Amino acid sequence: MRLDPPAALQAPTRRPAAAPKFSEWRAFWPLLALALILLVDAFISPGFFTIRLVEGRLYGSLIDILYRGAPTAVVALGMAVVIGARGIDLSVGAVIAIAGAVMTELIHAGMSAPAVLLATLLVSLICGLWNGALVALLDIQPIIATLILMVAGRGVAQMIDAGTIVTFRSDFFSAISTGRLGPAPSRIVVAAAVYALTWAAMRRTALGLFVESVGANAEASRLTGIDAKFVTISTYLISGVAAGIAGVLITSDIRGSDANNAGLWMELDAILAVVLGGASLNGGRVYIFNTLIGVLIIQSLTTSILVSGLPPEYNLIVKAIVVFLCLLLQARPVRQAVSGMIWAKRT
Amino acid sequence: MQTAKVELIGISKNFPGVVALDNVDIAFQPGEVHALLGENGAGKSTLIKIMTGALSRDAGAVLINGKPVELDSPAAAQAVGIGAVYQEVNLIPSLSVAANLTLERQPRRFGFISWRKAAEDARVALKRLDVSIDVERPLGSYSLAIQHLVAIARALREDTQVLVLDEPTASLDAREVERLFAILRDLKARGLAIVFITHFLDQVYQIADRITVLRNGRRVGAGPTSALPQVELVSLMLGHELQAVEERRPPAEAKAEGEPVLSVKELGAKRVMAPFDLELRAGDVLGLAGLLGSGRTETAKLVFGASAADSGAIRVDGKPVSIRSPRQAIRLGIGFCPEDRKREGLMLELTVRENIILALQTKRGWLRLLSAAEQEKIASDMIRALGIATPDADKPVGQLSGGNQQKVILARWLVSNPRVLILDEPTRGIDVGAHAEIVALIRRLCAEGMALLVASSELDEIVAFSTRVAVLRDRRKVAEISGAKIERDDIVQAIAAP
Amino acid sequence: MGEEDMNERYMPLAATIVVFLAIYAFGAAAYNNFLSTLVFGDLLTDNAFVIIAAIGATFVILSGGIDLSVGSMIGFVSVAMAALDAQGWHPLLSALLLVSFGAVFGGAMGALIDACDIQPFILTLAAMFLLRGLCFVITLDSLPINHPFVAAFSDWRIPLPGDGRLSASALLMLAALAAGIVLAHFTRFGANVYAIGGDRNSARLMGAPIRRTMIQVYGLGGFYGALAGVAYAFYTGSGYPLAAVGVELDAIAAVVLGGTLLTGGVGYVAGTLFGGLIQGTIQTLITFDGRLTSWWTKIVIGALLFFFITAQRSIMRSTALMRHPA
Amino acid sequence: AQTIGFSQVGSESDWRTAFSADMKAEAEKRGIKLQFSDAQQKEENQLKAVRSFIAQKVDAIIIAPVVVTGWDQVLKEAQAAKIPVFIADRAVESDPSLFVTRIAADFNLEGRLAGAWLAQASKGNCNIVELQGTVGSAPAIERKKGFEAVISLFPNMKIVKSQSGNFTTSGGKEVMESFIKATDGLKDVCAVWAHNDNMMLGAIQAMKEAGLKPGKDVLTVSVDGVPDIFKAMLAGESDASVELKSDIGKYIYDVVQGYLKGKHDYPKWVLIPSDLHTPADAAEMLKKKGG
Ligand SMILES: Nc1ncnc2c1ncn2[C@@H]1O[C@H](COP(=O)(O)OP(=O)(O)OP(=O)(O)O)[C@@H](O)[C@H]1O
Ligand SMILES: Nc1ncnc2c1ncn2[C@@H]1O[C@H](COP(=O)(O)OP(=O)(O)OP(=O)(O)O)[C@@H](O)[C@H]1O
Ligand SMILES: [Mg+2]
Ligand SMILES: [Mg+2]
Repeated sequence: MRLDPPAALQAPTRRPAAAPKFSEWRAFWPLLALALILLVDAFISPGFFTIRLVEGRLYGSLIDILYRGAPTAVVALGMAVVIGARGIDLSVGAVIAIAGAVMTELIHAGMSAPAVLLATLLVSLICGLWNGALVALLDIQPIIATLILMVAGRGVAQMIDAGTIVTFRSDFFSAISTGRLGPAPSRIVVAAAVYALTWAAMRRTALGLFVESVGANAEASRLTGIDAKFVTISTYLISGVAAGIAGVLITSDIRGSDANNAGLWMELDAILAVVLGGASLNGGRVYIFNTLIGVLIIQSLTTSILVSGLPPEYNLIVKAIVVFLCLLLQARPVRQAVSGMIWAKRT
Repeated sequence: MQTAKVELIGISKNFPGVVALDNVDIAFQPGEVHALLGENGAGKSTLIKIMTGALSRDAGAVLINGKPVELDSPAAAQAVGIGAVYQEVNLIPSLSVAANLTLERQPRRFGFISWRKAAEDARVALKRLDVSIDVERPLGSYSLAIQHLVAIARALREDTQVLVLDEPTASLDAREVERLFAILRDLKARGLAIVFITHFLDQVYQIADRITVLRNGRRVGAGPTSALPQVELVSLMLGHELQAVEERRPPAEAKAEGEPVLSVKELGAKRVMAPFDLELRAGDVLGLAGLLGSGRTETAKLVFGASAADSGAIRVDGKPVSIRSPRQAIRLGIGFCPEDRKREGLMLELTVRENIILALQTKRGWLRLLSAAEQEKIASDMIRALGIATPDADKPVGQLSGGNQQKVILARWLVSNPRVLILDEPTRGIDVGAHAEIVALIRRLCAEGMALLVASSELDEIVAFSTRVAVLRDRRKVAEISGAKIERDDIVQAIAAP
Repeated sequence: MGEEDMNERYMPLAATIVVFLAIYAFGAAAYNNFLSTLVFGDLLTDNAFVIIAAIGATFVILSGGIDLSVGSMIGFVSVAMAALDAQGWHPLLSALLLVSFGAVFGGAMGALIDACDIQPFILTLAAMFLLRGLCFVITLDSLPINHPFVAAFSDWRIPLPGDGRLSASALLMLAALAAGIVLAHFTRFGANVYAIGGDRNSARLMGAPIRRTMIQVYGLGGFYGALAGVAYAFYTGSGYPLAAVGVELDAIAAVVLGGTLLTGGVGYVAGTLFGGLIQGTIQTLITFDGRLTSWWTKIVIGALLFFFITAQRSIMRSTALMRHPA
Repeated sequence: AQTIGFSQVGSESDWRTAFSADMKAEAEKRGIKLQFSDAQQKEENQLKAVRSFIAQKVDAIIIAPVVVTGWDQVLKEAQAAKIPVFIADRAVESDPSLFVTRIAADFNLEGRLAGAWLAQASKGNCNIVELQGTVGSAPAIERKKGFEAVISLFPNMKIVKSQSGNFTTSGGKEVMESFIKATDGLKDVCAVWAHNDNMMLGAIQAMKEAGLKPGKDVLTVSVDGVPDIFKAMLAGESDASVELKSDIGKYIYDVVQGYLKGKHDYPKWVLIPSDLHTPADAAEMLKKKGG
């Protein structure tokens, strides 16, 4: 079908308003927050930015941030997708514990490492399916639907481990987590691969568009022919598998499954990262790169606190204040004031 | 009654990338209906949002009775007697009708709300508009038109001195419009200043005393209605003369022939729609006419599978099919452009481009994403073809003006190129220029072999493009008029017949 | 027809009550001594502080927001009560101070949420960290509250037939509930909360005072949170920096089990009482059973939560079907 | 048969789980009907559990409290219902007449033992990094106090870095990694002191990954005596751990059953001994723990 633009319908021309400024670039404000935190580090800990090669491996606090942030980054990415479709997944911490327990038990059962990995991811996929089914098929509100697995899942993990920390030896899993690929810690490589894959799924297929569409307006999406249930379930599947991968990383890291503590309260950090990256919990947008920035903000904060020598009873207060400042920095009135100042200086 | 005169002086408003208003002066006198006209995106809604405290302005002043006032919230505007009905229904669907009507002015006893009295007040307020509905049901359970009437009833509170109505008649049919106008005349006589935005020029001449025309955010003309003949008005709005509107007859309706693309037998749902039959051939435009609540929207939704039918059979190309969800309908080549764009049509956070390609993309499935270049092209083609006023295709659609949003939904379904297209109130809120073009478009689509089912409250429009008209009354199809016989009066008669 | 629709609006509430009665009946049938005023009185007493917090959370959720700081607020208030007690303050005086603090703190959160357009989930998460952090700054140990008034408060009770009793905590909770019901359903503030939760932008355009209501809602949430903290401090006679970790989730679950929609605008304050009692009854049942290991306890809690939510939904669905056969 | 209600803290650590399992096994052995309740680390759940026990009219109640405070009211209710209450593990701060006795080890003593061992091993010259338990938890507070009480006697011993590893292996590992960076590879650090073995196991991994030799370059001392720490000792990576016995069911039931039989003269604290283990007896301990 061709539509010739009739003269009467030419888009009206207007005097263009001021060109958009750099500060409207979405990643600007989260990046600014990250930069500020790192700047403070430069003062409190002089060696913070040194990166050396130790035994062929990159070594330094900055690498630690990436390295320690990897599991959270993976979980937060899955969370970003769920939130994009206007959901939320509180169960990721429990799924991490389940993945760790399953993995450990299977290693002890003598299964080959790649098979263990596959089976573990399959179990976390099933966890995601459970969440997705509750939300999409039974129509239970996401917070509550995933709260069920949050509570029960950790119990399941403990049951699998019989309540103890089960340790194991596995070169394969050590390589995945604490090993290195070239000079880069393999965890960072794993996280990067997960990001690349998710980016491809979200931006190189229409899934991302459908997720955002369902998040923005589920009823309109249904009327546009989107299978909203399928889309919703697939977001929880992605989040489940992401948590499973994080579970593998965390469990491999300590070479043991700690069902009580693995991934405890990780869901809050993940949600925090997504929001610090600028996304709205009301859905409609999945920001992949920005989520990573959010994770780096949180992790560099944690690492800075550890490096700074602050007594631990102040950890939470510092975290609260920094999060709060990041939020303020991203709040519209403050943004306008700040960019107004920058603008005024430049003109 | 104390009456107020509202003056807006030098109002400017910028949005990122758009100058919505540029130094606009306007004054609203008591005892006058003042029509605010202009193309889609001209800045009408923005102007009244500034005047009612819903938006902040970048420059200019608002004066009431000569005194500057700072209206920083709608509550502040209401406090000085400005009542408004905005373009989109801005009420709360989850609350009861009574709660909506009485919000912030609930009758209280000893400081506590008396809900019984509130319901009573609500019934009285609705009675003025001739609406009698159960005021304790949630507002969202009523049709868009009823919701609009409730919004109007809400704005008509006793202490209102300035009444602002942004396209109040867009979803009303002739009977309701008459009723509303009678009330407006009464209010005018009592000295209210009334601001009235519409795209129906005949309504302007029926009711307005004075006209102001906006174009591209500037005031381009103003004066008493009597001094502005329609042709002049239109060219003021558009910036040039409207091309001669084509003859108001569908092209040789003989085109519609062959096997029906879509045929519906005894389709119905209890309490919603009595079973009905429909047939659509390639080249057909079947108009759905009826009064408010007669079941036009429900008919459309049943055919599209958006509401569940409990009886009946549908055939596509003669083959029996089952349509139980919009997805299935779309797979069979049916498209549906809903009436309530805010709730059922748009993804407000998504960009214009994404909103436009969405239906086409769902048709292709999630694996075969349209490339960025294809998306760009489709979107910019449609933006040009329908004259969607937006600085670029990557603007969130929520930032477009109402009429332009409507065009985006139309564009979405046009690019998906269905064989059967169902349009529910397709021209709601669309300006004169675009209106003529959309009517022409419907006729062209039908000439190209698409089958259309169009529900509309505008009889003239239905007459202009339909090859056949189905008339509905009380959730039942009561007549079908076809061929050269389609005349406005026939339809009116069929609607009115007992 | 009007009456029928009225009933329909109360359906979620009715379903919650039915589910609660069912589980209670199950407990009575399965365990000795379960059906006694003692157990029922304890149920009210032991869950009083969670339910008080949940009433505040109901308002916040009805307004379309969420408050994750209540657990920390309870912890903070209990610790501050204990610290002030050590300074020789009368518990009622410190309670008054802290409840006002809660209201002001909540109000400030509401103001920020509205003025800076920060998402409530995240702002209250930061507040949760902050309040918990403040607990640690005050003390790392758990501190007793030695003032005799606290002991007298816990000892005071209305005896019920049987060996049960209605404690002062339970009465405080019931009073807080009654106040909540009146506020929600019979004041303009309450109506505005529902309106904002239904559609904030529309509510603004309808002239509802958004800023003020947001401040009031979160202020009320903070007030109830702090009141829950006072109840907790009286209940345990002490302050403990790790007290009530995760209670925000219990409170939210109570609200949702009570039939309130997390998306805002729909629900009843009274439902929250039953939501809270359902959670409490689950706990009691598990203790009465006494055979579950730690992990089975978690699994069973999750399973029962699932069971309740689906039971509540199917009750609602089937009655809706009976009314409007498809 | 006797019915005994037992309110357990939760299942937050290996040690706790082993304790719960031992209580159940021992009860079965003795023909006791144990009503077990897991409080998920929440005091309010424990209060609910105790009230349920009272309503169920059990013969005795054992509480392993989450916190020391807040018990007066329920203890009074139990007393009114004539049910004797025994406290296990952590202490309670309340009127001693409200419970029969406490059967427990001494966290403070554990800290002192660890400090004393370290003072001896380092000859009173040592810069220490500390991995604390969960902020605000009783063992973390008491172990820290005990440890500091000892090292304060030695002018050349001091804690140079201290952070919380939340009693978890991964927490211990992460904190240790940052300590290694902050002290430039543990330069001038002579020992790591962790409030539990799990954190120490994480710290050992971190040190190994940074190319350090735990147990040789740096001394390690921790608390709990879990099997894995003995394995680490055998591998030469750990130096000392203070055992916190988990098979304490027998101590507890002896007292409870003794009391129910009429022996009422128990002291208010029946101490369960703690002792320190080193690589010297690691193999033996490992065998005993069945690891
Ligand atoms: N919130 C917003 N953000 C950005 N741009 C906006 C916003 N609201 C309106 N605009 C822009 O301002 C211009 C004027 O819009 P307005 O809604 O006032 O038009 P209108 O005259 O009411 O049109 P219509 O007849 O279609 O309702 C449009 O170009 C629109 O895209
Ligand atoms: N005058 C009225 N009185 C009571 N209810 C009405 C009235 N008008 C419409 N309704 C309600 O509107 C609902 C929708 O009807 P429907 O949308 O199918 O009709 P329609 O012909 O498309 O009308 P509309 O012009 O509102 O789109 C019905 O459920 C009915 O309850
Ligand atoms: Mg408009
Ligand atoms: Mg309609």
